[in-house]
Amino acid sequence: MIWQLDLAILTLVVIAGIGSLMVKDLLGAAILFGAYSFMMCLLWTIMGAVDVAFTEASVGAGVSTVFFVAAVFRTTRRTKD
Amino acid sequence: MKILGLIIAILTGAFLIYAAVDFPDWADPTSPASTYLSPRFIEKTIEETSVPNIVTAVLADYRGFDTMFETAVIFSAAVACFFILRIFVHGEPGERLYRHVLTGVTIRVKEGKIPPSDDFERIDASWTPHDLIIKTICRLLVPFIQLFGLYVIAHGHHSPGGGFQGGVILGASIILLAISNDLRTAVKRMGEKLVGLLCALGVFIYAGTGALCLLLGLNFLDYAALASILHVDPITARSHGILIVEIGVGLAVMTAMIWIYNNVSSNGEYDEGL
Amino acid sequence: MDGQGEEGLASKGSRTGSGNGSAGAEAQPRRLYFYPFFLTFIIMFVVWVFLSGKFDPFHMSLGLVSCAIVSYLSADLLFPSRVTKGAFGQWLRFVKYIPWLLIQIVKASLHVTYLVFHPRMMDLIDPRIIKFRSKLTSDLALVTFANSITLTPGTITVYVSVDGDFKVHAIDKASGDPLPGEMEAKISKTFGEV
Amino acid sequence: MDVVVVLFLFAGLFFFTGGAIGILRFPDFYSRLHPAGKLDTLGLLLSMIALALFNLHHFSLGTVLTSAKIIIIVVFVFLASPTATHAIVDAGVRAGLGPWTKGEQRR
Amino acid sequence: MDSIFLYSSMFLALLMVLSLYRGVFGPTVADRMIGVNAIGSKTTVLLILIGLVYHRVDMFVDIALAYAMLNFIAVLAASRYFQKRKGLYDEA
Repeated sequence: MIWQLDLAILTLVVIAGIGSLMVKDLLGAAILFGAYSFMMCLLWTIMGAVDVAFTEASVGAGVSTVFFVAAVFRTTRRTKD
Repeated sequence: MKILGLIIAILTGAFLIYAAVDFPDWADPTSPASTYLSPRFIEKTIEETSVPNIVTAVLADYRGFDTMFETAVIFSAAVACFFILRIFVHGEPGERLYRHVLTGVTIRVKEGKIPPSDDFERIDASWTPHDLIIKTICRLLVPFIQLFGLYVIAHGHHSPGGGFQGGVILGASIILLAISNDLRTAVKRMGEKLVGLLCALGVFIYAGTGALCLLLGLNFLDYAALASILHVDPITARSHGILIVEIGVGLAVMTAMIWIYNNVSSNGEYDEGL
Repeated sequence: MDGQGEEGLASKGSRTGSGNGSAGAEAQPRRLYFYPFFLTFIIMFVVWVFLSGKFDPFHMSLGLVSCAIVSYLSADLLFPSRVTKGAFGQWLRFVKYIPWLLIQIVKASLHVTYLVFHPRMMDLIDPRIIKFRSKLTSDLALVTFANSITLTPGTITVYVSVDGDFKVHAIDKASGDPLPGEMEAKISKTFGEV
Repeated sequence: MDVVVVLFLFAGLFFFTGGAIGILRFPDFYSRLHPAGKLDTLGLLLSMIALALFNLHHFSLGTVLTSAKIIIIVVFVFLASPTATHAIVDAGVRAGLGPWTKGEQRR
Repeated sequence: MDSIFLYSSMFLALLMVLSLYRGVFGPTVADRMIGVNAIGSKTTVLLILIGLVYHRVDMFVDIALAYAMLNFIAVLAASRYFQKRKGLYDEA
């Protein structure tokens, strides 16, 4: 494990996570959540968990964003809070 | 109320961080997991299953039950999506829009009737002209993505990957087709019934392999029993058994992804999608 | 940037019927032709060899099965028309086209990088929309042209119609001016269009 | 050999930097896409070439194939990245975002 | 050589912070898409860099390839939204 890189990516994870929570627009939140899962994938990679990173890359980056966008497409873009 | 939630979240987070201090360090050789469990797998996996990637062996062989029920969970998620969202309404027929390909004239046709000539193509209500670049590039890329997905499934023994990842990539290729053209194109290629059957078949392959082992006289999911069918020694049989199981997982995950996407994006009507 | 033609006609129509689930009712069965299947199989197998890197019979047979599955599923995506003649020469000429494109990309990238780091960047850039009509006819040539424009920094293809109407967003006068020009000539030579 | 690798890698990083700074500095959506979509692609090409070259140090069939895979990634990105850029522009146009012209406020 | 790779990857991570600024604070959704797309292409390089630092590139190449493919799909889906639904400023 490379602690410098680990620290940098952890910071990015936190920023992306808080950002995707704070954004009012649900489509923007879905897109930012994609960025969050990129960072998680990098984090797993740095820890050496290659299989988990692969799962995160395929599920988190690609398909889950598409599902979120499809769900936003069929419901609404506004959140209540 | 928001402030209360924030306080609770901060308290829980602080508690978790406090608890995490007691965790063993990353890759600490004296931690409980590394003292006897990991060395056992690291030393014995190759000679017991002849699979170089230990994670795959643990996932599909040593903890086969776990993975089987994970697959079942994904299957039931897709089925739940289907039961909640899918609509079969036989009310009064609605209208469908058809567009003349050459002139761009759009007409409305009652549902169940056929447009006047073959030059008409079915379009969505919120239709926009096809994007030439996206359509062409996706057409060229989809086969390569599918090949890569199959490669990931087939090489789960030697490199990272396996049924889950390969299945997701395969499903994503069909979803890409639905995004770049429209939903009906993808559904034409992979019909609804086919998707549902393949999804169930994937779980059936997994559980059926386990049951076959049981019938052949060993424990459930002990692939060494397959040696007599495949005409190989028990160690290679375990390796092949893992591959068979991975194919089942791949099928189930791929079709579950397509199924969920179709239902969510078309609101259960299988008519117009994202 | 006005709307794109006939999209107003269909925009606010009522949502078509609540569906009886017969989405694929008018679907014709897909025919599988030999030459597209065969060519796809060959291409896929070459890619598989590069991906796999294992040459024992077991993995090779897995590769054959996978390539057959992919060719069965999507041979008609890679080769939509049955005619596959002249594809090989096109590929050769396309490979010749790539180095020229790379040089253009590097040149234009340096220009954009200069713009990015320039302290008075706001005065230098002058975004504009350029419209022109291309002589190219085939879909693949149009898409190659559009993607080459997009890959060259300083210009982005905003819209391409099937007939070859281009709308290009250029970041300043210098990067927008040479269009369509030499690039179009090269591509029309590559795809054998006069 | 190492000099070439480092040279390519730094050239790639230079273009990446240009892309990242450009995204921040440019005034509107359309002009931001110019550095984002393209400088990144060029940076990816250069740094991937560097990494593929470095990977060839221990010359064997395995490393050659790995380098070939890295080149496959580059080819894929060169097909996909302009398409993604075009899709984003298309999204902006459909959403009704007007282009920035000289003399306006930056947004 | 390893230290060069390590510092390059640190530098890339720094650049990702800059792109993430556009993602989090971008005035419109389209700007967020630009930011996230830029992060995606940097991640692909970063994965291979990490692989080189760990001396196991053959493992990490597959992830990078899958990554390049799926990032593309996500961007396409998000932009496809605007072809069907108009309006950028839904964020009230």
